[in-house]
Amino acid sequence: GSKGTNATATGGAKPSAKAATDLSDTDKLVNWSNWPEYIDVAESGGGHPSLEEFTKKLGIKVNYTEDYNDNDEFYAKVRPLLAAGEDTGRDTWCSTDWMVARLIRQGYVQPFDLANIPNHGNVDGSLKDVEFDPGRKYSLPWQSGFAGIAYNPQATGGRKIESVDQLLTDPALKGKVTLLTEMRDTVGLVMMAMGKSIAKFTDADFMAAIDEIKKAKEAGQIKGFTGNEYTKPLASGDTAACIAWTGDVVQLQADNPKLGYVLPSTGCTLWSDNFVIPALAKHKKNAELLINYYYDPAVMAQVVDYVNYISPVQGTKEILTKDDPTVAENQLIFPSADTLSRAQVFRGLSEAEETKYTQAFQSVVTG
Amino acid sequence: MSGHGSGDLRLSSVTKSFESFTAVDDISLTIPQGSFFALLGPSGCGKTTTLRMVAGLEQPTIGTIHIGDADVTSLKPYQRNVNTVFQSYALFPHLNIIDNVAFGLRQRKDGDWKRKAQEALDLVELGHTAKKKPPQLSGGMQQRVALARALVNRPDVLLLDEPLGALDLKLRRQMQIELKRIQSEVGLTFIHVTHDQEEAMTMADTIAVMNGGRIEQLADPATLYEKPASTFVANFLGQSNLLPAEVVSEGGAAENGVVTVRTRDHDDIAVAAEHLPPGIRSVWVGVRPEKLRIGDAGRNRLRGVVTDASFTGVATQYLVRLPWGKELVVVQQNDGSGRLPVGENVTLSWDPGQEFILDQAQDADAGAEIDDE
Amino acid sequence: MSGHGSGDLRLSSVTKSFESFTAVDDISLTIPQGSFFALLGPSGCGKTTTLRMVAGLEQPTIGTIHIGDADVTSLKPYQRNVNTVFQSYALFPHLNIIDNVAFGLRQRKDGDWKRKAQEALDLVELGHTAKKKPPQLSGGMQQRVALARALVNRPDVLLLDEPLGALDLKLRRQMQIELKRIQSEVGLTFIHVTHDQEEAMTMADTIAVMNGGRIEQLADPATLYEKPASTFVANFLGQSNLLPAEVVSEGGAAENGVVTVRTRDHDDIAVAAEHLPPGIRSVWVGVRPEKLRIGDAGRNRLRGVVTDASFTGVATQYLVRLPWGKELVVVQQNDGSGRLPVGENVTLSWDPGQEFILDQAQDADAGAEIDDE
Amino acid sequence: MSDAAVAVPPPRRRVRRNWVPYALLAPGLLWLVVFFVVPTVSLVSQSLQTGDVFNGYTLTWNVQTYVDALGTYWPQLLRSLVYAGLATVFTLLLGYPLAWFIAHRSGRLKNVLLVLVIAPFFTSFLIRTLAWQTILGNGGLLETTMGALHLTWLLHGFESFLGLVNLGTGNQLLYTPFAVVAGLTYNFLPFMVLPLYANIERLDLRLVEAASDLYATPASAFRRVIWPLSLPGVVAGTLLTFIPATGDYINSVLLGSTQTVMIGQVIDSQFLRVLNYPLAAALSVALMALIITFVTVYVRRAGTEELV
Amino acid sequence: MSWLRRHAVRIVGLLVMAYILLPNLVVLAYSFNKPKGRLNITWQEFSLDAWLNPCNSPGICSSVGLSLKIGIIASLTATVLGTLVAFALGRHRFRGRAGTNVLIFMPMATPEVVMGSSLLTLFIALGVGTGQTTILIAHIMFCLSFVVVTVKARIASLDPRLEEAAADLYASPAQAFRRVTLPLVAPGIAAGALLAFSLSFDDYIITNFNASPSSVTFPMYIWGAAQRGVPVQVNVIGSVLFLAAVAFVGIGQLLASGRQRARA
Ligand SMILES: Nc1ncnc2c1ncn2[C@@H]1O[C@H](COP(=O)(O)OP(=O)(O)OP(=O)(O)O)[C@@H](O)[C@H]1O
Ligand SMILES: Nc1ncnc2c1ncn2[C@@H]1O[C@H](COP(=O)(O)OP(=O)(O)OP(=O)(O)O)[C@@H](O)[C@H]1O
Ligand SMILES: NCCCCNCCCN
Ligand SMILES: [Mg+2]
Ligand SMILES: [Mg+2]
Repeated sequence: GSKGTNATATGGAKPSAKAATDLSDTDKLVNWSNWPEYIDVAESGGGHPSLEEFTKKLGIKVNYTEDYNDNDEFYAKVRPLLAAGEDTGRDTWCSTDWMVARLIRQGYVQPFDLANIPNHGNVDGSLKDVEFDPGRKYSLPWQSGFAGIAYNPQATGGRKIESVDQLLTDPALKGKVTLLTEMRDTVGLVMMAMGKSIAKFTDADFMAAIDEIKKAKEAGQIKGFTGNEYTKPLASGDTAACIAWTGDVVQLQADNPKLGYVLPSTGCTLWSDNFVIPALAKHKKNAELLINYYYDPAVMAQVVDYVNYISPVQGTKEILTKDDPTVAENQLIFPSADTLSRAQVFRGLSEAEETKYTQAFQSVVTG
Repeated sequence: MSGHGSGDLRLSSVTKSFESFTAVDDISLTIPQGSFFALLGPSGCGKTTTLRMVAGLEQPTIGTIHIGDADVTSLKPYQRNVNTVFQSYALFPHLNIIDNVAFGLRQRKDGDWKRKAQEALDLVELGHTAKKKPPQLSGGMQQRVALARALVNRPDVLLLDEPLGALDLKLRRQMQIELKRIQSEVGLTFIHVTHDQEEAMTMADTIAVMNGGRIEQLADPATLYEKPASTFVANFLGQSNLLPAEVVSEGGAAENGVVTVRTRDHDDIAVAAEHLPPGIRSVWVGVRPEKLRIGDAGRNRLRGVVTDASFTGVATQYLVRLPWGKELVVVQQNDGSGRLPVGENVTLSWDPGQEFILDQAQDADAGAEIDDE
Repeated sequence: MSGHGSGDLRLSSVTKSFESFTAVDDISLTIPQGSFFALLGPSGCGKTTTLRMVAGLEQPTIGTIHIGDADVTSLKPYQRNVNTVFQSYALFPHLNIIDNVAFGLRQRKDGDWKRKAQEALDLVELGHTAKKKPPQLSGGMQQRVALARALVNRPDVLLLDEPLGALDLKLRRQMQIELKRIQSEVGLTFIHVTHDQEEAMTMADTIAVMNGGRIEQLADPATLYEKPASTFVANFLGQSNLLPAEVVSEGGAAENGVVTVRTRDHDDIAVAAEHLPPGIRSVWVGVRPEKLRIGDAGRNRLRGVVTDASFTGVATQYLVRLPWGKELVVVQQNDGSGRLPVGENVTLSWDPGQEFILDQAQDADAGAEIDDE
Repeated sequence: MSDAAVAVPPPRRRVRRNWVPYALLAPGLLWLVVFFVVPTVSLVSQSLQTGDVFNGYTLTWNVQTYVDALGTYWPQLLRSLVYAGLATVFTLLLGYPLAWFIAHRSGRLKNVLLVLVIAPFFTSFLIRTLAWQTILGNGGLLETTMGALHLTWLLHGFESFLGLVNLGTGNQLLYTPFAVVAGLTYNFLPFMVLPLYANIERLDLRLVEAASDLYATPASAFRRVIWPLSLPGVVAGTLLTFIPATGDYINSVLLGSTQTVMIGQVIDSQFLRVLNYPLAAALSVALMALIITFVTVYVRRAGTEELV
Repeated sequence: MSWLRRHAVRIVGLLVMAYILLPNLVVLAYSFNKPKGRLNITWQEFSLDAWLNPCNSPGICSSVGLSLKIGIIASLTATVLGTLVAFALGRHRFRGRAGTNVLIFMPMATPEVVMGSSLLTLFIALGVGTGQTTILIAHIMFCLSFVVVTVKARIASLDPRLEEAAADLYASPAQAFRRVTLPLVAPGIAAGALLAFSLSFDDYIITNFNASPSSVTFPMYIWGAAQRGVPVQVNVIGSVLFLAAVAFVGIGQLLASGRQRARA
């Protein structure tokens, strides 16, 4: 409706997010929305041990909801509430970098009270000063990861798939390739394969990559664009090769060690999903205490040991080297500097760019 | 139930129009409480519509309906103490037989509904079907259930729309006797629509013959049959031989109460003077087939040839052609006398006074031909 | 249409069982080509089931059905040149009247279907309804359409399941004449199920009376009526007065062809010797109501009191109670003679030979009571 | 007397006839008006606005959006209609015998079978559709079974056939138009079977006998009697299938490929990702208009207006 | 060959039934899987673990409870409202009838994303916070049309003469409705209610827009879980619900036919 959307017609200067009366001290609760299967789960399948411990320690109950399936979808769900100046019912959630940038720009998230997060200093050095949130006033990473290439040797005839080129043109893979609906990962990988830097590119570079993807799609090479649901067909071999996120594949490898994962030599993307606190959150302080809790390397180690993504917290590796050396040695979880050098971070986009690029990318996805 | 009257049923100038079509046309009649009234008439003449207005299922376009002193014209069906046995049965398919029969009783919170309903069902010889559902019964059985469902309420007026049409002869006769018994015992007013003329004649105190939405004649069965007021009634009720004739006696003067008329064939026929409508010279002389005797025992005689004979059990029906071509129907009871072969020359005779006489201005075939809407 | 025979219809030992229930029980009969055959019997006796087997809609459990020399027992309905007028009409509600009638013709690719269907419709006086849909017609009209739809195909065998039940008397008589005309003109074989006995008697060449899945008697109408083979037939067809009596003549010896029997009241009755089944001494003497004359014109005489009189138009029906309590039904044609009042003492008489005689071992009420499945 | 007779108006009946239907409609329609019509009106208004999600929209009666939307996305729109149409035909072909079977041949099992038709809904359709991936996929149930029966050649033959008629790639079942249409067919079968069943159960089998008595073979009895009489059920079933199937895209997402994108996916992407609300709204309005037009014409042609 | 022809309907019917049920059988089979890693994607080995601990996956059972609750309330409300509308459309001629018919079809013709998002906009404009109430409102709205179409079909086949018979037997319009009309239309209403419940219980897209983090329905739960491979418990619960529905009716049927036999 026009009413809701007109309320966003603020434009210009960065608006600031409204704060609600904080009920944290009386209402021992925090509402956290996160991506599915992005947290430790007890062996027995029961609860989330790290969360239970948090509750035990601080007496704050956590309402943990896995309803963040996709940045765009989630944004579409909360934007009308935020735009209308209403509570979203959540105290924190984990958005990917570019989405955090948008949220900050639109004034939909609140700055942290760092006094409640003494552990914030534990954030990994490389993640401390990011373009969209210098000094990490609004966001702190939950997990990081790469987007690279995964393949199922069963379906590739035993061949390794190591380059974006192969993905887009190898006739043996025809109709058995999936790319991500996450524009920055998909277009990012392609641009890098075309020799461009995703930290610094032009419209023309972007559009050239789009054309490349389109060509592949029209040739019938690409089976689909997916969110997190690429895992099942990859495991079963219906997908031969795809762009995939590290943690997922590492977890799949537990079932099927033959699955391959490659960070292409031309470059891969590095991203983080970050805690933010939305406007009008009712339990801001509790959320901050929660973030602080996870910024304890021991707690983070527990999570990373399970989800197999890259920890944004210093000191995690040390703990895992002791507890679970295979994880600590995994380049995809604790990448070396060499590995990291292959990764690039997608540059921030202006609103106009974002609109234009998304439109172009989506017209390939749904064309 | 509130506001119903009890007493004579009175229709005053009742008319019912459906858009441009008038199904019932200005009917006025009074049916005394406790009498058995029959409505006869060809298909589509307005019988069902008339009943529906009495039941309250249809509003008269014009006119009023009274039961006793109470004007029930605008009462809802459920407010009238009137029940109907529908031509289409209209049994409730979701209720078993006993619940169908008990429907009205329970609606009126009759504490004794179980016993009464079972009794009514026994009455129509279907006591053993109490727990069945309507679709499990044959057509005849369903019709009897519909009868029980209406009877059990002992209404002031019971409307019966061809209530025995689906029954075979034996069963029909037996139900007729039951109906008649109930009616005289309980003193209900019955209005009965039927196309079985024998049924109407044996059961009803009064019969109304309807045609095209109007009442053609209203009388007791014998009068209706023996003194039909129109060619329509004469032909519709039983069979009639209508002979065109001219009054020949000067000024229609009677000798010994008898007047002579002359047929096309120049046969003279004597008729009772009292039967002759005054002031008319061209007449139909009507003689019922059973009044024509074969042989010359009667005073009026006509000669003819047997062209057809058909055996119907109780009687044999002959067609006899007169010299001028007219065929007469003759019925002769099979009392043991010999049957006539086709082709035989016969004399038909009857006595003056056994005829009825109608104005020749009327159509001789009215009520005898098929009459589709 | 392929493989159908033409000729006599022959049922040989046909039995039809539904699970444990035997609806038709070992029936054998031959119906000559071109004859008009009627099936009579109480509700549920297996008439419809028999027709359905002839039509091919039901498979006999045992037995065969032939048309001419061809065994059609296992032919599908659409392969038999047999058509049915269904008891429930079964008109196609989505087709208009003319398309209903033309259904069979078009199925057989008859190029002339339009004309033929219209003709058939005109025949049943419904030519003007060609474009209407079945629900727009009254019950009687629908029945006539069903008739036209079957007739128009000129099948070898036409099965009629109460085809005139919904028509009023006038219309029914007229349709009967039409049916008979078509049958004799075209030479079709008709099998007619009806509960109108008069209809069966006037129309059929041969009548089979069924009871409980079996044929009780098969004969021409007059024989059936005048010489019923069982009390069931005697009671089911028309009315019968059955008097229990004992043969008194020594050894049943006849004098002048006449044997004397004695009733319970010690009245002696003379009966035709040829009517007496051999070797039986306890008998029912049956006399039809129309054979009983009021007065002493006949040789056998009984005295009694009139207890009821009812006027049915053509005739008047009396109940006369004999001294020992038995009530006799007497029918007297209204030929103009005076009517008897209730309470009058009368003499009833008839001549020897007008009776029929049955074994007293049979139930006198068979076929007269209600007979629910 | 006749004076009195004329004065018999049946006024109360008239009045009742007028307000009763409105009273019956009121709660349901009110619900629809508030929670469907109002949002729909704002949707239409949205489709005529210009602007963007960050800077707001103004109503400019910009019809160009419609031109752009249809100009760009007509292939997806057309594809949706074709897939939904195919699925509707298949649900009908499969649903009719099933409905007949349940109505006339299942005896005491009738109610159990009816519930079996609807019960799959209780297991989320997402899981069931994912199960189709397991069945149709590489090394899936179908392939394994066919392999065990030494019928792999048949499967491959079928795949090649699908390739030839443009419903497949020629070498697989999953991720082809065939899989999408099969998924739609599967998901919407109950919507076809239930109304068909309701109709067929009421069908008077004596009419079938009458047809056969009038020389109609089973095939022509079906064509000339049974089918016309089942039309109301067929119409209700096809509407309940076709309409939602046109807007569906989950089947296409999960079982299809980039070659099977349906209009729902486009609307979804414009709404959720591109945030081009006017375009998404215009596409939605166009889709609704198209469907309503189609339904109106269809119901008219089928001549069952009163029945649906 | 003739056997085949005689049983053609039965054979095709059973095959189609198999088509309808096949995915449920797969779901059932995988409910006995014991995934080696964490994902229930490929068959590993048989185990009863998930059946013994169906609620073991966090949040799963509360989401089922919520879906059942919403499904029941929404289907009941939609059934009542829809039945009334169906009676109006099926039994009365009135001004605006054609328009009403179109209005009934429109929600079915609206893509779910559109319906979900525009409803959300409305709720925000009205200042209604999302949650169970908004989910309910949405469900009732989209179930309504399906109920109307189903019930109307049944009403169309009803013989109006039966209501007249009831009136003739002293039943006021209300009583006639309760004792005659309603029981006769009941199968249609039941079918509509069942359809509505299924639709509500199974809806994801519209629900997702109008839910809050404290109102996660079963489909929302599954959708999240499915992104990564569905936990075995989902198969268990899906199968339990499926089997329960079948058993419920199957047992009812057995009881009914037992009663019938006892009577006969
Ligand atoms: N609701 C109606 N709308 C229009 N015409 C009607 C309606 N009801 C009855 N009619 C017409 O009124 C006339 C009388 O119908 P009615 O049912 O009273 O006939 P009937 O005498 O009962 O005939 P039958 O012996 O065939 O039952 C018929 O011509 C019929 O077509
Ligand atoms: N399909 C069936 N299953 C079980 N019993 C049946 C079936 N069809 C007929 N019957 C039984 O067979 C018997 C004969 O039925 P049929 O219809 O032949 O009777 P009918 O003589 O035509 O009776 P009516 O005069 O009432 O039409 C009845 O008792 C009936 O209940
Ligand atoms: N299972 C959790 C996956 C989280 C993926 N985050 C997406 C970031 C995309 N750049
Ligand atoms: Mg009538
Ligand atoms: Mg019969």
